[in-house]
Amino acid sequence: MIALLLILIPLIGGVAAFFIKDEKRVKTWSFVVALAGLAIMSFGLLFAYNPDNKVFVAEWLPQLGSTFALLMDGASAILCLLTVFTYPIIFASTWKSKYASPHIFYGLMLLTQAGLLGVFLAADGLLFYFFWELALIPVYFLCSKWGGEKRIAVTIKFFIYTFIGSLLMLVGLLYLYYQTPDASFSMQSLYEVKLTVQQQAWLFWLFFIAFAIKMPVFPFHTWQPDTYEQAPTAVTMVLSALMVKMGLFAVVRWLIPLFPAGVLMFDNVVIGLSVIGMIYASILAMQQDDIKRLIAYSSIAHIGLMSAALFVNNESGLQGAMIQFFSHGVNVLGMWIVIELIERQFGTRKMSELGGLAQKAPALSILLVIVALANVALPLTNAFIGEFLMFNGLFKFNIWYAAVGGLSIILSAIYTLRMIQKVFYGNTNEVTANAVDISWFEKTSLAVIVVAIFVMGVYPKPVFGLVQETVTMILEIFK
Amino acid sequence: MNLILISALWGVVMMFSGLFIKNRSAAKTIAIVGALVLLVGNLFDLGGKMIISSNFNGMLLYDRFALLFLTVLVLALLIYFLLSGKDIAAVGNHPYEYFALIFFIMSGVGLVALFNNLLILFLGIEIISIPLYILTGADKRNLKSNEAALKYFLMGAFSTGIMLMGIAFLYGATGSFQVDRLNLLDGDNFRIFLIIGIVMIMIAMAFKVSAAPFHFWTPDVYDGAPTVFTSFMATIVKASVFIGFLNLFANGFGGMMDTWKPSIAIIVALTLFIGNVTAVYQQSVKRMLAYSSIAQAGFMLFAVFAINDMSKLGLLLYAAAYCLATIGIFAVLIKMKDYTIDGFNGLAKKEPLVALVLTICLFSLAGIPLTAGFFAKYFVLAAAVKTGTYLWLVIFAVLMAAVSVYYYFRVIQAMYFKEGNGQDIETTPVFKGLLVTVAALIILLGLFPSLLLNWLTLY
Amino acid sequence: MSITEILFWFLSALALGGALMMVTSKNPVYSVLWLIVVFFAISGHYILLNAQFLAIVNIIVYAGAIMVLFLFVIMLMNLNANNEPQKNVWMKIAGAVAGGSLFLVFVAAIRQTEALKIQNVNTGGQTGLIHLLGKVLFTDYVLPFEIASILFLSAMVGAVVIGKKGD
Amino acid sequence: MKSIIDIVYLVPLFPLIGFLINGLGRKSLSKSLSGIIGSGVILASFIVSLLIFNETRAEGFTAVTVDLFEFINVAGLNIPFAFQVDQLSVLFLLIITGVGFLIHVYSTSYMQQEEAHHYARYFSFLNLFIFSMLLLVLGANYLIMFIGWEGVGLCSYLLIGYWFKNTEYNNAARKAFVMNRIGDLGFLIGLFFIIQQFGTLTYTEVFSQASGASVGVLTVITLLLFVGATGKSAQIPLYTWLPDAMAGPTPVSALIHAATMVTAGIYMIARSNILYTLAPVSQTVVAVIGLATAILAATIAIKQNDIKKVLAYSTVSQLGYMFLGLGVGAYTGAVFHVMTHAFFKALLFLGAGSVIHAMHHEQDIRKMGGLVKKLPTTHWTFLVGCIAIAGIPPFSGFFSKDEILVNAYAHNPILYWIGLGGALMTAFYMFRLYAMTFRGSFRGTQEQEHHLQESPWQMTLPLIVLAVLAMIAGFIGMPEIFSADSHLLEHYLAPVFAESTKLSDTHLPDHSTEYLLLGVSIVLIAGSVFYAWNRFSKKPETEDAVGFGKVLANKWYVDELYDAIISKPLNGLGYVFNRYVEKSGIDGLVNGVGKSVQWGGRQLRLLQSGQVGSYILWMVLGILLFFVITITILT
Amino acid sequence: MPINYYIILAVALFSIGVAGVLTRRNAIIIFMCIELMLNAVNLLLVAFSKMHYENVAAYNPFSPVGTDAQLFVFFIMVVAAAEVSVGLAIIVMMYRNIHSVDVNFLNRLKH
Repeated sequence: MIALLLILIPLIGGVAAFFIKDEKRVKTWSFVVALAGLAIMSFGLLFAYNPDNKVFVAEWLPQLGSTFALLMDGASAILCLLTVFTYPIIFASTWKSKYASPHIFYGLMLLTQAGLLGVFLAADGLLFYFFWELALIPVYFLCSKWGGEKRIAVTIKFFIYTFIGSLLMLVGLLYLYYQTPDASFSMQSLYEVKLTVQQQAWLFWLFFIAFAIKMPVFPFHTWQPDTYEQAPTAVTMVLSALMVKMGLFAVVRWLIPLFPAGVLMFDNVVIGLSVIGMIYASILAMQQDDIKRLIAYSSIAHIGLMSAALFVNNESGLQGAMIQFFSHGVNVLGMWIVIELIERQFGTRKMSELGGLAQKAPALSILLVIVALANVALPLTNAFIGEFLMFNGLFKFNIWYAAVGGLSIILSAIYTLRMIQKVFYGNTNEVTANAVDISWFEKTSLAVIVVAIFVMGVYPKPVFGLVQETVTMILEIFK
Repeated sequence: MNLILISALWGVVMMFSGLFIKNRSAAKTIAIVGALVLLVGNLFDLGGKMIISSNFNGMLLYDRFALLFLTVLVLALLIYFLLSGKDIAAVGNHPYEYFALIFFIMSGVGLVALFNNLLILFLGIEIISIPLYILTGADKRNLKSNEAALKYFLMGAFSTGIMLMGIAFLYGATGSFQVDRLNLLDGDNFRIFLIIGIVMIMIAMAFKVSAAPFHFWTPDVYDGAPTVFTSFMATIVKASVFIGFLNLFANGFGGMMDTWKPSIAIIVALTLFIGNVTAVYQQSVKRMLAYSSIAQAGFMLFAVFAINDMSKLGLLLYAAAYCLATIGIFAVLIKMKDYTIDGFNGLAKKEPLVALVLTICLFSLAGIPLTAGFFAKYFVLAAAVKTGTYLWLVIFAVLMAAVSVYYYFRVIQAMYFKEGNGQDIETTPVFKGLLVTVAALIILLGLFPSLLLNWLTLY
Repeated sequence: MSITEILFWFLSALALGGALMMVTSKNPVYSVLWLIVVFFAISGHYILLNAQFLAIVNIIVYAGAIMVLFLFVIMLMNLNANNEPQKNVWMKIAGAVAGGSLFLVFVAAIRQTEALKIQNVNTGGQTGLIHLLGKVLFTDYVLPFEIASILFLSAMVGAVVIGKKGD
Repeated sequence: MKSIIDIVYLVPLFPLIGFLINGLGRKSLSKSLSGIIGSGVILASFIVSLLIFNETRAEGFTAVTVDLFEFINVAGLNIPFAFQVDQLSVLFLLIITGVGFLIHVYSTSYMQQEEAHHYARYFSFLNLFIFSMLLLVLGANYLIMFIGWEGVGLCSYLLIGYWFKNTEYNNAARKAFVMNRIGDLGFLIGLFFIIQQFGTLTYTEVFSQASGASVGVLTVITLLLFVGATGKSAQIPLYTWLPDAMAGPTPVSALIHAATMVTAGIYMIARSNILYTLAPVSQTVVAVIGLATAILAATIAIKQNDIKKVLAYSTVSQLGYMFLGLGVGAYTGAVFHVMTHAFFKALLFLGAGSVIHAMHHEQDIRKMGGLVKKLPTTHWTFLVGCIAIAGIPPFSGFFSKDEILVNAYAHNPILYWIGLGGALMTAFYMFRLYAMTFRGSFRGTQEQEHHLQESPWQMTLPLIVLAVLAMIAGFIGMPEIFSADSHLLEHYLAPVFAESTKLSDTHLPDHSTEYLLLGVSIVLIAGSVFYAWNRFSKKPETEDAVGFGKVLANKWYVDELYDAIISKPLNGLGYVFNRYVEKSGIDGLVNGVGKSVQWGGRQLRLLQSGQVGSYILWMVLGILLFFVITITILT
Repeated sequence: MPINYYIILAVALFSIGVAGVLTRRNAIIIFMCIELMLNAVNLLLVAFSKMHYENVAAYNPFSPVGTDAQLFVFFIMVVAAAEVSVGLAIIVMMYRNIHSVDVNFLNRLKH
């Protein structure tokens, strides 16, 4: 029931938002809706985390053997939590941002949330595909309408790129469907399909390419920096904090359980690509002048680590990856908020044009420094736990992957500190001369993130407990 | 049978009312009434209550699928009349005749859907084609319209020749024109006749559904013909030919798929490729839609390619989705002066509702989930996948679908994201209401295709 | 060589020759006349295959009605002179080659099966006689017959819509 | 058992609280208040540490582990958040909190001219550093140590870049952090090896299983850990950040870059002594690297003219000695030297700070001189420091350094002689520094001269305390030769190094040799001190160095080398990636697909020539094609 | 008379028709060529009807086998007539507008 509510609230709220023309009111409304989602989720986790709340099934397309089935297991729970946690913060931190025809904007944002939650919860192949696309379409409009000057071309590229991927996945899904004994799309019967190794080999790629584009894994990543750069920052937050998790999550819930043999066959390829991606993206991040692009590349690097860890097929790596789902979401969200604040105030994201903010906006700088340090996975921040476990898992898989991938730790320090220095340290210039510090509203939203960062960094136990079931499920498969 | 009779009769009615009623606008009303009557009659068909229930010793075959398909087409016709009836009357000096011709075509559609004898198929197709030549040329002063008509006529006649040659060879092989008897050969030594026959008929049908490499007439004719009639041709007529195609190959040649499956596969691939890739560069929306209709034909051909239970569902759903979306888009397009894509710039600001409906229609054509188009594509692809072979074709098809997104979205981009103040479209509330209904139907089918499909299994 | 065989060869030669002349002759009027010759030859074949009724109909409808209509139109546009500018030669060659190769493909396909050679069509038999055809036409084929009427109706309407002057 | 040790968590907790108060209350707190809070919390934890130390002095006291809460417990790997209290950690507690407290007090006046909220920021950072350092030494497993390890790195980054307006300083800070990160990576991978080998990170469990592990693995582990140590403790090849780190405020240099943080590496190796004892190869590596660093840094120090730079290099070289000690198995000696070094080097830095303070942030010793009269307290405390570091008995430096050298001799005489050479250089450059600063005549500007005055008590008091310590601290580690078990420290630390001492077969040279060595070293050192004192108080070298001296003055051009072989290539690579691989390569491919489709569209539409003839021709060709296909398929 | 001869004759006529369609530019001639193709089909159908009749005539000389083909021919003629009426009407309309029946002038619609 909780699962259903999670999807319904933003869905209805989003549709309703279309009819609230007044800016203030629609902002409040969507903020309230987001909070409602958060409330439901936290209630579910704290008091009602039991099977009949985690599962929901309803009739949908009997002819196709597809039902409206939702399942909230460890991995999806953590991501649902992330989603509902992120949205209020996004709305709060972009409270001051102005958007033309806000009711559409916020409506679409909420619809995106519905789509995302659907993806994280769907326990039926076709339903999953449905939400997979539905999450994309509002984003398409958000980016193309409210984005930067190159938005249209960039967005259509992003859309078609991901669309190709998902269509390939659809073909694979269809093929699987016809292999099921009871001609059903339900997760269980798909899991039970017996496939030969050859079948798994090519089906694996049909699915993986879709997910790899979404994550994105090197070399399918080129849409991502442009899109992040062009999209309005509020949307970029959704994209990089939540949407990339779709791909990772899909790997956990669909790819690995469906094609264990395929995974074992290609784990080296995937991990190899991911590790290359980590280094490659980190080196590129060092070259960027636009903060958004920098974060985009750094996020590619982090995603690379996660995708690698998902394929190492040992508990440490999986646990790390899953806790990192949450941590990365929170941290990168914090980054985007800071960027949003900077861009809104100075109208530029070029590091070369900024500088000396630390004198003018100490609060902002302190919060950024903390978030940035979480981004470089400093101990006692949330990211450290995840990265430690992931690297450990990677190490268990193959020492050299860990060694090479480890270089990204150093590189991340280099580019992150470079960013901090160029933006916040040094002397002010004409752009930043009369900068003002951030309002309490933004301060609180950042503070929430900082708190989350430390709480998870110091006491990650609950999260481990949450994702454990998924991890064991996956390890069972490989037994 | 009701449908064939009524439409023929109503055609006559229209003719004569044209003699007696001078008021042009009445034509639309009469036609709409006719469409309604047609619908009722067809529903009686579905219920098995016919004026003449004989199948003329096996010349017709009333199977539920075909009848339901006809229902969809008649509904499409009704919507078409409602949305564009005024524009039909406005094409030239003979409003009543145009409607009459359309009704005659509907009787041909009925024949093509229900035939069980090659003669009926032949006659049906001719009844569809000959009035279409006229309608194409209906805008007599317009050279483009003339040209389109002549091209269409010449090539159509040529394809008729091909088809007849095919039928002749089939007869030579089997000594019968009955579709269900085409499988039993009169001695195996005639096998070669059968093959020649199949190939030639396949080509003739491919021509009619504008599949590559026999599609060349389509862009020119669709572009040249008066836009209202383009809409009609591209939707109802094309769909009807498809069901003829499907029935013929399912009932007639189902037994010897291996002889024609490769060829159809190639046709599908070519059609998808040429249709989609050529559409990418078009500047005129009308012509782009012509190419897109080729591309869509490529998808519908999957139903013929993979003959199984799924393909019938698929074709049915596809026809519905495709007709709805295309009619909707054309209905708006007709009302515009400037057909170029730039002509759509900023339409969303001027006519938000119309823009929204157009977007939904385009989504449906592109096969985005939540619209009927998705399930349409889903079913036909599923049918192909179910055969277990030719998976490369399916993958190629989805890649092409991705290409199609590009050119469909160009219109959306123009409407929503490009600068410009959209050209003015004279729209009535009724018109808008109808558009919304179309959009609603598309979404509804996109959520619950069973609403339509259940009818196949119902009583 | 029986009389029928001689007739067959003669008619076939006539038909083919006529067809070729029809295609090649510059002047449209000649083409029409050659086409009529072809029709006559084909009617002859019909008689050989004792489809007497069709033979007559062929003469009346085609040679009689249709071709005359053609002639009218041509006269009306006075295209009598060979004023048709030549298509570029490559197009011509391509067309000829395409037609020829089509023929070859057919022949090749048919020649494969030896069995066909022994399928004879001799003279004699009742099939083509009018009473038989009539009976079948108005019983089994009544539906097509009626449909044909609709076809004509629509053709008529169409001709009016297109041909009517003054708009 | 209920004991004071159970509240050990208070030790790091106080500084954390101090950090939070000062950090959050930056705006509101007054300078004096934040100063008091900042130093108060450290004092508090110092007192607690003393109490704990009292417990641990009991004979037969064994290490106690205090579990706080479950930190990471997945994949069969259980890492509790626990503290381990034993002699080693407690000793470091005392050093850190004690010296830390003095330096805090010193800072209260040194940083006076800062604005209030920056002042508070300074103290919060300082507290945070103490907190991390305490975590580092208190942790009961390598992960907690790693947390502190990176934490101190962060604090040093923050404090070096404390004056963030100055780009130079920021670069120095970044350099420090990145270089530490390089080391940390090695450390981390070392941890993974340990996990793989022992399935745990808890010291007690690891060490108990250590003897079971193969030497190869242990060597790899210890070497990787040592990589971490080179980063943190500024050894070759990762030492270059430390001299730059002098950009930070002088008390910071005293606390972090002399007394505490840089000794983390020594602590780590002393902590895992058993592993190193079992891996002789790594021990040798440690010793060699340490000695090399000691010499290299000493040579550079000879030609430096920035007062803090000289001290920085001397720190590097002293750290080198400590590693030499560790390498030759003289763990006690190394720790002993850590302690004494903490005293006198902190003293020297604070003294230098006092000088700089007096000279209005003039750091170049060529512009100083003759400060004896003006800054008496500073002067004699500084002198004590110099004597101590130079290793003249009975000051502390002598004992600790001597212990290391003697053990080195026992291990291999060559090490000893080289080490002695280093010691001579130390004495030389320290007194060069001393002489040029305090002796001779004042070489600064006029107004500098008549602003000169002794610093306030907050600054001089710590100097005096440290000076006393630097003088007497040596006596807790007197060599056995003077009187039996006079080496209190050794007894105190014995339980920690018990295992290693059992294994190691190093027998010290007999007393006669040792006396001889002592004598030699004392004479030589005295000589070099005397020489340096005379020479530089008579004619201080004010002109720039030339010839070989220039090379030394430019630190052997190591920075330039690193820049050439690491930074530049990396940036070049990045440029290539960004410019070509990404844009033209991968993205070019992606866009290329789209472009080719458009191009295809443009070409294909030309088929649509508009000519009926060609259309029909295509149809006929199609017919032929399909005939051929079908018939070929069927035959 | 072997059926092959008839088939080949018919096919030959058909191909000539096709070639004519391809080679000529005059719309009317093209149309006539199409008529020729139809006639070829008619001939073929009649021949086939005869053939099938022969196969059964041996034991049933009065069987109606083959009638359907001849009726089909009849219908083809009907349709052809209809087509001609419409087709010529279109050609005439064309001629009225551009005073030519040359199909090469039909090139306003392309690409």
